[in-house]
Amino acid sequence: MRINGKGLVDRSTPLTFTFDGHSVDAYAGDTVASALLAAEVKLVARSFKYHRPRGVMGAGSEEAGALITVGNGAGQDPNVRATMQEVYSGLETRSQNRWPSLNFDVLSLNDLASPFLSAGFYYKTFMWPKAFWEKLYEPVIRRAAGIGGLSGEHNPDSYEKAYAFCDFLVIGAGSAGLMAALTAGRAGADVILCDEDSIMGGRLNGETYDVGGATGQDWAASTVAELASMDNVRLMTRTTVTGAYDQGTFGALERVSHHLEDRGGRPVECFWRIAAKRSVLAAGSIERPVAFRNNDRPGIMTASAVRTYLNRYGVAPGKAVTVFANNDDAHRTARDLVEAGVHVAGVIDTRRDAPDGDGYEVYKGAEICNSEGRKALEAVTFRYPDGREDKLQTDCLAMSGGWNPSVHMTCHMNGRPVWNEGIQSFVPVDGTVPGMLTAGACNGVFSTHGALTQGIAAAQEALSDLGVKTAKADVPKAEDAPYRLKPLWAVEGKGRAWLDFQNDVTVKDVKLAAAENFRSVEHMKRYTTQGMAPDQGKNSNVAALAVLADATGRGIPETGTTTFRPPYVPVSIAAMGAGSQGIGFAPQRFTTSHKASVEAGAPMVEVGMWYRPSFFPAPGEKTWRQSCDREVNNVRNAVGVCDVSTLGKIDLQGPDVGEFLDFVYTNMFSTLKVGRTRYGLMLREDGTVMDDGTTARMGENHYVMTTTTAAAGPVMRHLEYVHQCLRPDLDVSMISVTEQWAQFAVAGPKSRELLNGLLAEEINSDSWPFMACGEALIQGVKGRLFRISFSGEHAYEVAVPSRYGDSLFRLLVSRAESMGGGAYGMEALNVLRIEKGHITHSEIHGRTNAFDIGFARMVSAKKDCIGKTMSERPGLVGDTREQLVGLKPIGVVKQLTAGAHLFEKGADPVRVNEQGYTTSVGFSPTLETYLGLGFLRNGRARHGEEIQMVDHLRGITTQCVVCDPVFIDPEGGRVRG
Amino acid sequence: MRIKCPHCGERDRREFYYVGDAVALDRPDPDAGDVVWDDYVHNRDNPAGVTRDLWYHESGCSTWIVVTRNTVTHEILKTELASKVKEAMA
Amino acid sequence: MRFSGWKVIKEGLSGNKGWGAHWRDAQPKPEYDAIIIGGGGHGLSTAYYLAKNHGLTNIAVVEKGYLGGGNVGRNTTIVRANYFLQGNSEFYSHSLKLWEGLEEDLNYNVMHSQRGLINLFHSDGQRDAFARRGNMMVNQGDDAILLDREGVRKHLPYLDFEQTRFPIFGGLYHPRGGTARHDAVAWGYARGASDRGVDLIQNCEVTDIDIEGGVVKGVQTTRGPIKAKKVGIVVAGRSGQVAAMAGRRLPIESHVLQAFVTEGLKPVIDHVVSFGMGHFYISQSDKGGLVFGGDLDFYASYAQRGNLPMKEHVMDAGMTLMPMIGKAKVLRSWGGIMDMTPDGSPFIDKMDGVDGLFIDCGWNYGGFKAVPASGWCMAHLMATDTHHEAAAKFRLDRTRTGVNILDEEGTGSQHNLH
Amino acid sequence: MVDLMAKSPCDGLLPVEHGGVSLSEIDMTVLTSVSPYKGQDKALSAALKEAHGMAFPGINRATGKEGARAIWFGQGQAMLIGPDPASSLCVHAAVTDQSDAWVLVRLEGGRAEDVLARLVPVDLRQAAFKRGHTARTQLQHMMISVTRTGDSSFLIMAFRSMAKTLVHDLETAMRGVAARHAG
Repeated sequence: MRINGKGLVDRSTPLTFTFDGHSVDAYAGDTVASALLAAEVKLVARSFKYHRPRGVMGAGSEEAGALITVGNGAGQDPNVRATMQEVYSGLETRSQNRWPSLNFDVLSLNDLASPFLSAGFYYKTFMWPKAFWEKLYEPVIRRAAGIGGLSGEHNPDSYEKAYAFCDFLVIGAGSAGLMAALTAGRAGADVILCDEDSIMGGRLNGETYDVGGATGQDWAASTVAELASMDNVRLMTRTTVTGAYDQGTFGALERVSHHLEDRGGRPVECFWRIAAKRSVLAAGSIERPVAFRNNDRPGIMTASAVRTYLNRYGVAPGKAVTVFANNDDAHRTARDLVEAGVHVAGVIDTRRDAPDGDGYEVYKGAEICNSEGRKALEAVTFRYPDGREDKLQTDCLAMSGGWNPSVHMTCHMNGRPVWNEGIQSFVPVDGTVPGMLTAGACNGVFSTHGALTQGIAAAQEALSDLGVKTAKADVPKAEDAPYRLKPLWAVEGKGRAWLDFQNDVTVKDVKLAAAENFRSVEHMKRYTTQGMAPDQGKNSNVAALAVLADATGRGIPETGTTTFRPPYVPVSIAAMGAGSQGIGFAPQRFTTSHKASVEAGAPMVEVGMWYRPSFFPAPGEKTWRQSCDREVNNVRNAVGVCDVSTLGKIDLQGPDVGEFLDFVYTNMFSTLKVGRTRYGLMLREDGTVMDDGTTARMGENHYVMTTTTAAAGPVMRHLEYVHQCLRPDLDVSMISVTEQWAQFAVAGPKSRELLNGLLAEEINSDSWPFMACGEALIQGVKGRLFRISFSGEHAYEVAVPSRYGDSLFRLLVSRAESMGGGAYGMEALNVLRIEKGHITHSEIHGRTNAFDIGFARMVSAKKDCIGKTMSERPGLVGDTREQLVGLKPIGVVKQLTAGAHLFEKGADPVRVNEQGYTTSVGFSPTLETYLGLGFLRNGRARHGEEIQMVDHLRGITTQCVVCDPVFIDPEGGRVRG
Repeated sequence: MRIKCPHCGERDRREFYYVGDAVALDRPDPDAGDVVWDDYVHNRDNPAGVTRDLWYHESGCSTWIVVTRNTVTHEILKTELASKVKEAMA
Repeated sequence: MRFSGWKVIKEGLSGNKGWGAHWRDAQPKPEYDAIIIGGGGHGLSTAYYLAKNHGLTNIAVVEKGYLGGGNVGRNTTIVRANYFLQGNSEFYSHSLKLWEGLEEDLNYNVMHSQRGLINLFHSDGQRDAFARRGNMMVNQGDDAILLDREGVRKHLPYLDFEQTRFPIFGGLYHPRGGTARHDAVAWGYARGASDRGVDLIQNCEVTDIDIEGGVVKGVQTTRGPIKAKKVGIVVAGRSGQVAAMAGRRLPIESHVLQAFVTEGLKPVIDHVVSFGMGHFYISQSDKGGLVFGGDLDFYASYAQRGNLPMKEHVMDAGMTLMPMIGKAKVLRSWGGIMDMTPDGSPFIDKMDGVDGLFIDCGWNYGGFKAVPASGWCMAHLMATDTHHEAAAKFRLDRTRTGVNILDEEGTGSQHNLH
Repeated sequence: MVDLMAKSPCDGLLPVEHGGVSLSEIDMTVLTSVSPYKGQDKALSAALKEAHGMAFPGINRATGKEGARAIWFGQGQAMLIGPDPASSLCVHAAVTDQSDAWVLVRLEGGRAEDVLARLVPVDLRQAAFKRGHTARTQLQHMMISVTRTGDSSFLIMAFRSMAKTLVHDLETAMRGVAARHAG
């Protein structure tokens, strides 16, 4: 029901939205909750376990009742707090966790079965028969559980992440936060003020009392206006600070455009990481309900929420409102309602010394013990001190069991709040989050005057730490009423009294948990699910542990609290993962030949961050194998071109590079001649192979190392580690030049012929023998030429500055094609290297050492190197090791697969018989057979033995002969040719 | 978490790579024996409290840093260039 | 008291007044035959199997906080047997078999749900590595199926098959993999052990281990000294501190691993899905929350809480793989202390030099699924002084000798990389 | 002889403009990394001054101006942008041609700071990051160098192979910022 003349909503801007398909009238400035209450819609949702009717219970992000789904289609947004969703024209909202409808929900039958569904019932049953759990019980439970639903379709909306920095972060813009920000802002500090509401002011917007001679609402508005005029203050509305992290880092969720009909390209939400030198938590407090029989009916709300709807939204949540209180503050609700002309059925105050009413009856010393009304509150029953019971007809109950400071953020770094007897709640301990102070209600100071005073003090203390001077600030005049409270957690009596309204945890459940020895607060929480619903127990945890304390005969402080963990309010995965949907998860790296490869029809595959061509299909080829075979043949018989730019290239300069390389490689590099290249093996300190590659000596003090594509980053990091942490005495500079050079392998018997058509100076076997390297002029461009070979053919790698890469690649390929060859991709590259027995990370997979791959002789005996000592451990050498071997099929089945296991001929393919496994396989068009590389126990001594390869997953068993891993040209004649 | 790089100043943890205990700087002689080497490569004090560990400013200035830090509170007490620490050990 | 559906109905009709304590809260006795330090999943299952398999009932579990308050109460609940190295394969296979009979054995519904685990791969090389793994699973007698892209699509149609940064090539499907209700596992073992006479002592922190002449004599605790003939250290992330009481350094570095749960949602993810490229794994609990996690925060920590970069990375991975979860809202995040080892595999061994002292540790971030077999094998070791065959390779000296190093990830001796 | 054609890293991708912020590629030029040998810091700085008119930059600082700049590029390293490096530098330093290794873009406009705040975890606001300040940091998942070259302009350098991702990430942020301030 709207109350004329009240509230901050814009009466000049009426609009409509829908709830469960029904049109609802509202004004700009309304939330879905305020509009539904104005339209007298009481039943909004269903609870989790018993599917009990739920209505709006609060007015903030901690809402325990009114969770709805917003929107339709792919972007439907479940579990939205109706109290936080601002309305706009055309907004579509729906109720959830009901079937077929909110009004008639089949699973509300659960409510009747509640005696059998007490806390933890499922741990005691559903065990028989065994197979029924996955097939029957679990699916039924899963379908009944959950609250809202995802669409199941890809997220269609845009989200954003951002960073912000400040000297002073103010969390919450109520009276304490505004005053802190104002004090700091006026002192010129670099301030960020965050508040989760759409307008700043906190409780002031829901109250009628004055601040500084104006209404609280006006004082807040004018203070915000002053702050907005300051360049050094950043105001962030609709922004909830969600977590406190180390060294002054905070997470914050900004709801950027949830409130807009037309988002106009804006992100829906932005997740902020804020680094603040100092901060103040001014997060306020949350009013707590009282547990009594059937205290969960739609129409039962917190007393402060009723005031907020009245004063901020101009909505009376009922026509005859009853107040249930144990403190003075809740009487404001009755006063405000009467003043606005709303009937107050009565105030039931548990205190015999409660204040008298002015225009309403106060039932002192009484307590409410039951309520009526299935889908909306109709009446409450209350009990006088003498035990007599009476009933009030009422459609809204405003209840207050007192207030709980929002201490959550002070606990995010393992701080524990302490019990405060005066306010019967927990208050924060200073210093639990380094650099963060607390002020106002979250600190247990509930008067406006107290909050304003603490806001000033917090700002002054923080700024003084930062060396910023603050002017003396006057505290605006404001109410300073004492907070008089008599604790009441649960009203004695039969029936179910709710604590956690979302998960349907009742007083009985907590008592049952205690009786079953779940007496630790953590055990109780986990056993009953108390506090694990979307509100994270904000409305119920303190009361639940008071009940537990009572049931276990301990005090509340002794019972302790559960841990508050971030986020303070739930944060969408899309916001914290913004930017990663689709390709944004990791950078894409493109070679200079990418465009040409794609134009040639090559499928591009991921290799680390890079994209490389799989193969280059020629006209008429129908399978990748046809292309691959042709490309292999090209290299073996003519010439092939392959982009190898993705391999890591590291430029090392300085007088001590030779010594440095001797230390990081197993073999010697200080002895390498200028103009020559050498293959090197690099170990981790634990003796396992880290990487391999060739390193060229370009000058006396100048080497260029190559790494595998995948290891480029890790090797660079390793080299810096060895230099800075182990050998800072060495004069070495290193820098990655991976990106500087576009490098192409030109491989095959005609490779020199091809290159000589492009080089300024022709080369021959004397001027450029195997493993030679140096600078060269390629088509007039200064580049580098290396005579190295991964394919085992007479081959070169030619490098030019990357700007020329595209051009050179096209030229090389066209020349190769004219000579009967062409480009080749990863598939052919792989076959070529398997034929030659060259290893990749399929073989050096982090569990193999130099001995295993047959390179033990490469570990120089003349010097120490990284990994040498540990590689000599007894378990890493000898005939129990699995050693690199070649495999060739010899039976009827000709296929080999990678990832298969090796067994002795005729042995059962079971674990205890396992002798090794295959790592790389390919069909060799050269030898016209499948070839495999693998590791076999004591394999080098078993060349010639017949074994079986078993691949259970692909259903292949192949008889193989064990052989040397070098299948072609073991003498190396071709490569030197 | 924010770490003060001796060069770049305070930076977000996401710019750094962590490797482990700064004991890594104290590499034994090749002939120190298997117990010493096992200790160096594998065994750790692993304190619940103050520790010194090695970080690399990978997305920044490529510096290895010895960070003195509390593993319970995540408080950072000191950051030093690893190269300087190593040189001081010699 | 035996739990059953009938009992639930009977109690429901009579006001649920007949339920008793699930386990006894014991006071420490002066002396026990054996003490288990640590009342987490592994400690409780060790006690249970000591009592059940070996008839040792004069034993106590001493726990500094509350039972099941460590990693067993804060994990992503995945149960699987998909290892490929000899030594791990047989152990996790044994564990999975125990899981499959756990509810009947404990008379406690731990909601072990074999909904199937799918490990996705994104390149030929990864496919082959998973093939090796799957083949070993079958060698061991477990189940594994290699799915191609279309096979994955049938199971997980909601993944982004078109736009994602790392295209999905296929997956290794482990139908017997799944989840369990983590807290219930601790409670079920506690109840089973307690019923067999084991003393479960909460809020009792061990402050020292008494050793005389190379023989363990008992422990000092915050509730006084307790004598024992045998002591088992089963304290996961705290292994370093407790082993130090016996003068031993361990090859362990304790790290923080974060995990996340969203608000309750109607069923949308029916499997356990693991995305190796992004270090992301997810399942949906029976209550409807999406339970997911990723990698370590990567720095040594006992704080049981993490920082934003890894949180964001995990969400990033989720968004590129399955953008349908974008509107799910993370309700809670938490952190556990992971006892990371230099090869990513655990230790169940005697502590050399101290007779009667045993340790079970080094579970990295995969300890939950190991709870049954870990307790089974640790109990076997403590009771018989010989290693159980399923855990015969979990020796402490393997880092020194290099014999049977069990490095599934292949990332080597840097503790945080496993 | 056929000449090789040069292609810039952002070939076909830039310029773009959203909401008053522009992103453009800086013409390919000579980039040289300079890294002093042990004990040569001062001598190198003198040689740089003599040959190119600018000292070796201090940590987190850039020297010189458009056309000839030296940017601190990490521990013991500076990137010389513009001039052909004098051979005198090689006496004192490891000198490496990096002309083709990096993509250089200019982000310019009133809200350039807001755009970068969506991507870079460093405070780049004027008060903290003035003209002549530089930082090695990251932009989303890419390692970058960022230098303030004016009140509302920044020079950003990333690996050449990541040019497309760099433009994609910057443009996404530019659109987001533009949308927030539109109408």
